[in-house]
Amino acid sequence: MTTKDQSLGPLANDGLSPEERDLFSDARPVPYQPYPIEVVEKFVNWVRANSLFMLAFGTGCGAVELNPLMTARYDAYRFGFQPRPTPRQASVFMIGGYASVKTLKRIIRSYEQMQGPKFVVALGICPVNGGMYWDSYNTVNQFDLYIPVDLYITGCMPRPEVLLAGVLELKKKIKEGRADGHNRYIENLDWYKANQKRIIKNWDMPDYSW
Amino acid sequence: MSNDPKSIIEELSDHYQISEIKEQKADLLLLKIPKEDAVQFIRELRDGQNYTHLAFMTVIDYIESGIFTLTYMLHNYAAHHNIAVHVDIDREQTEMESIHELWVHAATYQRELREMYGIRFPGSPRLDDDFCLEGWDEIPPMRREFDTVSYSRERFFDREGRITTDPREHMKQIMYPIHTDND
Amino acid sequence: MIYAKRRKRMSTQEHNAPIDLESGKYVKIWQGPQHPGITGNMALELVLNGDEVVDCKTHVGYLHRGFEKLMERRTFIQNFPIVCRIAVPEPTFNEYLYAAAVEELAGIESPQRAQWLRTLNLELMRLASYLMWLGGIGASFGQATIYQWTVTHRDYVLDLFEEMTGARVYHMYIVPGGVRAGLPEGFEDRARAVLDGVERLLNEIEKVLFKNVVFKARAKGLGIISKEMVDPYGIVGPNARAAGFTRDLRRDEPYLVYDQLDFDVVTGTESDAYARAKVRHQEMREGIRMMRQILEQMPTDGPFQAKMPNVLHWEVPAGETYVKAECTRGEYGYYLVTDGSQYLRRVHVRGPSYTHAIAVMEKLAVGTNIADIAGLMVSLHTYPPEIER
Amino acid sequence: MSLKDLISPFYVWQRAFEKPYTQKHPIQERPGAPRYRGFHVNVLEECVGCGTCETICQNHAIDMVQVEGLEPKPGDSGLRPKFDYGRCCWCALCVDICTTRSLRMSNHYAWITEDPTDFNFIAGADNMSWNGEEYGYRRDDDYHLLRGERVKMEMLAPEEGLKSFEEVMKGYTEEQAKDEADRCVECGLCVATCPAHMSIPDYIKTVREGDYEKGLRILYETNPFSSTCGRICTHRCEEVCPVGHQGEPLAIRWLKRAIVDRVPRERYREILGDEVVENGKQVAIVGAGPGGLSAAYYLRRQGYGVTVFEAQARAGGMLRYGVPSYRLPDNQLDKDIEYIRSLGVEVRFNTCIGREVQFAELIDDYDAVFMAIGLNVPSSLRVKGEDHPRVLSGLQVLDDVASDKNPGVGKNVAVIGGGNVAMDAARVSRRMGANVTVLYRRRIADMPADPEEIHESQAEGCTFVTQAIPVEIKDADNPDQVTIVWGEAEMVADEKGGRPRPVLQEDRMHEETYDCIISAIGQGGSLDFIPGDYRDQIEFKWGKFVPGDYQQTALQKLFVGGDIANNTADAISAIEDGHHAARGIHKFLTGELVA
Repeated sequence: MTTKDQSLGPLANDGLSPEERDLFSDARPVPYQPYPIEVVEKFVNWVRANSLFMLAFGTGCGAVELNPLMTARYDAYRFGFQPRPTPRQASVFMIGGYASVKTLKRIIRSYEQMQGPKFVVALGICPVNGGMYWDSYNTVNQFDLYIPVDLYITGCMPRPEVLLAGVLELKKKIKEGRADGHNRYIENLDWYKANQKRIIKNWDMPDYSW
Repeated sequence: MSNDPKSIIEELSDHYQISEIKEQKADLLLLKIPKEDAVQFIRELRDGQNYTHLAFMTVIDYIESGIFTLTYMLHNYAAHHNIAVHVDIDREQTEMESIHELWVHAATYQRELREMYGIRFPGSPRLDDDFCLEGWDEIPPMRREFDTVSYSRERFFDREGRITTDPREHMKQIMYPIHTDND
Repeated sequence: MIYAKRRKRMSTQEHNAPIDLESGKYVKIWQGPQHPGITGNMALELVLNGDEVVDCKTHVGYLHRGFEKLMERRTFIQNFPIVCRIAVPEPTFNEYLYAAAVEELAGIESPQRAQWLRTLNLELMRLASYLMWLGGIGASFGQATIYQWTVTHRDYVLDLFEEMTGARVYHMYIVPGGVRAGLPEGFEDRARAVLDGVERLLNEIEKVLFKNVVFKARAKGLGIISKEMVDPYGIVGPNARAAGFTRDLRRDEPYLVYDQLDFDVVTGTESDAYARAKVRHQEMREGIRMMRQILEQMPTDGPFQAKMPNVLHWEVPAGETYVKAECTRGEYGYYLVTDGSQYLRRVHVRGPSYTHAIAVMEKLAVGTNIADIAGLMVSLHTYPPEIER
Repeated sequence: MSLKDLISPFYVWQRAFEKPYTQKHPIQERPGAPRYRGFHVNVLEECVGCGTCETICQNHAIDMVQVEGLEPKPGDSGLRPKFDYGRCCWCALCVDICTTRSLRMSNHYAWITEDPTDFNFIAGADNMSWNGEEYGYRRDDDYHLLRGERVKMEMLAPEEGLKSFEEVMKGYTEEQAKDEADRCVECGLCVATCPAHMSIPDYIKTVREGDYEKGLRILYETNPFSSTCGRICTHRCEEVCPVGHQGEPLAIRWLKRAIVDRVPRERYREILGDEVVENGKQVAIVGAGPGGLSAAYYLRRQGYGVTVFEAQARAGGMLRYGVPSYRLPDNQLDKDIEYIRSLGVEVRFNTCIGREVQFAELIDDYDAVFMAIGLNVPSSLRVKGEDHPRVLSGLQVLDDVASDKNPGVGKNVAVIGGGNVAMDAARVSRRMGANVTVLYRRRIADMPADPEEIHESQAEGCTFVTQAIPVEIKDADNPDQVTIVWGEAEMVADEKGGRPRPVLQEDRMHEETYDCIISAIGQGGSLDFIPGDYRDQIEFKWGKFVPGDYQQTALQKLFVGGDIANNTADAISAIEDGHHAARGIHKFLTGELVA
């Protein structure tokens, strides 16, 4: 990754036409700053960890096991984990397996619209090293080149039990203050953007979807 | 009207140049028809012979002979019989008459073939809209000359750190290194 | 009566009026791909006049992995694990069809016991898939309880799969040549218990959903498929049966052991979302009936795998075939072309969602209330991954 | 709308009083089903590292890697599969295809990590929590991706076989050969074990494809005695064939024969494309057996002038005089030899070193000498009275038969030994109409002869008496007969961990009388023709040469090989010695090899 360079100017938004450019913000996102008092930060993290809102976006086949996870038998609600329909309300993004290039574009937009600090959990094998679709012309092989991932759960499919275990693991990570994917993304925004733009040919959206 | 597929074909043979007839199994007949007559022939099957259901249409890439073979899979619900109509078209000047007026969903198939193989179907609705791909600027991916592995490796990168060893080579190097280094 | 009136009142759009987006009368909104009211990962581009949809364009391809390309460069055995990924909630049909097509071209006949096991596997899959769908239609009309129930019962069916095949979702059980294993000890009893549970659930759903005034009000008269539409749009399966066509491949062109089973082809007359739901609801009962017969009649010993060539360099003779089966959504087909090498020349997977989710959806959406789009879509029972493959 | 419709949904409340669906501790309560396809386990000791799992994996999720403490050895590449759980889809094809069934799956399924590079592990070697798990997916006993049964070869019925010296094994038909070749998994473990390191998977592939000409070219890269080896090779390759773990190994030897049988001798030159361009250097070869002629072939191909000195009247060495023609018909041996000679190899028959030609002459007159004189002195039984005139040597019997002489074995024969020569002598005697008893010190399983040989001998009616140790040979009442005293033996485990030793039980002695006793317990060599001053420069052990790299001796011009210079004493080793010496001589004469 490139060095953390915050002295860069506003975002170029050069995928947009000049008229459109006025409609979108070109401000750079700012990393999350922990509270100066450690106890407060710890408390806030504890709160965060116990109300995780997942974005309801089934990006791939992994989504099929999210249904049982959210319903009566496994009931993830009791662990403080529930789906939300819009990124504005969500803090966890479960990447459901493979991401096609077309979906990746939507993932980026959805991810950027989520409120920070936000966490990404990658399900299955495909985000790790391409999985089943390692030779496909339309799915990415290493998801963490485009979006920072906090946790990987292997399996094809990962079962609801292990998804649940993953949620608990994520909670633990958040409580310990180690879930820093959000900040990694912002601090290395240019690196991520370069990776994203290399494979998304028709980049017709702002560089950061506020 | 006879329901027997063979007599149907015999009857139609008077008007159309049907070739390469093959009965794959009791309920599937394969045949080939020249490009010019194809749509008329399919219309005849649909309207005259009760082959009212288009199961799918697709194409087979015979890169070595430079042709695309279109397949229209028609089904007769009454006779429970399928006919696969093959049509050869040129692989470079790929154009085919559209059948979206016969079946609405054919337009979707034609969109897909346009995107995946680069076959043009003039008049077909939304033909040039993106279907599955977005911003694709290579040769159409389903054509056989497109190499998906190297494309994936160049574009999406395999994760590093994997090495494999061939058992035969490995044993050779350790167990009998000097026994093969010549002629 | 009341339902029809409501629909009539709604439409203010003049027939065939040109849609001028600049006029300010219309608004264009996207439903999906990130939207709770969409089946799977696809998108609808809707143009609204008030809350009435006047134009609908579908956008697919978010799940495109290029299966047909990938399958062309894998050997015949290597394709076996990959095909089931084509339709995520209903993988088994892919496994069966691929196996059946390869067996046909290679001249292999799978043993009787394998046929029974395959039938059982397919019917269990149908049940699981319908349960998921039933939850979906409940949830999309605001009946979330149904969703909780059915997904849980589906999970019990998945438990059976786990025992039988070794996996919950991607079973990879039906392999060219036969199946991978027989039934585990005591499976029949556990299966019967699950079936009993589902049957009880279906009775409850009859009361809770199908008699529910809300569901009736919203689903009746929604998305009517006229009889004339069925063939030009290539509509198959329960969607066609709800329109009064008694078409079912299991009866019309029996495969596996369906000719030895006693079942009825369920049809409807109204051809609206309600009728489609009703048809599927009834088909689940038929499926349970079938599975009970299978568990009763199935041979319990004998080979379940045909003699196979070495799969590592398996060359299937040149040929071409189309094999189809009745999946939950209708005619599911595999079109295989081989050229005598170790690889496929071409495979085309024909999924019923291909037309249901695109051509049919685009047609039916027009004139519908925006709030009913989700319900309409679910009522057509579509799986985006099988469209894009 | 009716009132009923309004009330009906409230039926849901009925469920309020039932046991909830929710599982209290799903993570702990729900292990995978007994058949669950969870994470991989591998039994390292059973795995042979054939890499078939890697071949079948459509996701390229498996790498074969070295594992600390595991070295390649015959039948085991020493590599073990390493899994990438960023690729694996748990289809378990690797488990199904695993030749040894060492690869399995546990029913564990939970692995969560922050680092995507973590998902790589060597099943069985890395310390994973699921190692040794009892449950999980195994290949069903009735489910096979590989066929364990060999295609049966047509053979002469034993009663028919006894009537003549006609070849017993009939060879595969084209169909059968393809079917058998189809079983190969192309792992290549056999290549290391084959003394000649033949490209076995490659030529098996040509059988599958029906391209016998290509097959012949591959065979001749490493073995100019393919017709011979296709019949009588000791096929150590088959012992390590991983498919054998599922039943019978591939019939590699017979597939080799299937190729050669289908190419007429006249077309060899054209197919192999051997062109000789003389390079002016001369090499002498002593012994026209498989070793000598193999060296002659490879040297000739490189343009060397080759002169072979053979003490007998015909070429072939032990193949000619030691292997009966029902196993190796003369015309098949001739097929191989003729081709080698047709390249311009000169053979001087009835020329014995030390008699017609002196060793020193060879060393002085030629640029290099390859010596493959074989073993032709029968080993002694080391029992009292073994020089009895009715004690024949196995080699002599075979030699006589090969030269159309009557060895005069009589009607009642005892054969002592358990090797191939013993079997051959026994079967030859059967064909002479004798009743044959085979006496062997150890058990049948310990016999060094090929299992097929043993099996066929039994089928042809030879009686096997095992754990029988000869003690004394003495005159019988009839001067044309001989009496043997032998004692039963008990197998006693060896303290040093070697194979069990037979120990004579003195209280259980037997005395039997036969028309003759054929002693076939091994052979030694004779090196008397080497003059003393040369002798001092060369290393010997147990009466054999001890060659260095490339079969070279300390006497730089002298290369040695074959039975006289190795411990395996079989045709294929001799062939490789010859080939290897040819490599060495070429290197030596081009200055590449400096001893």
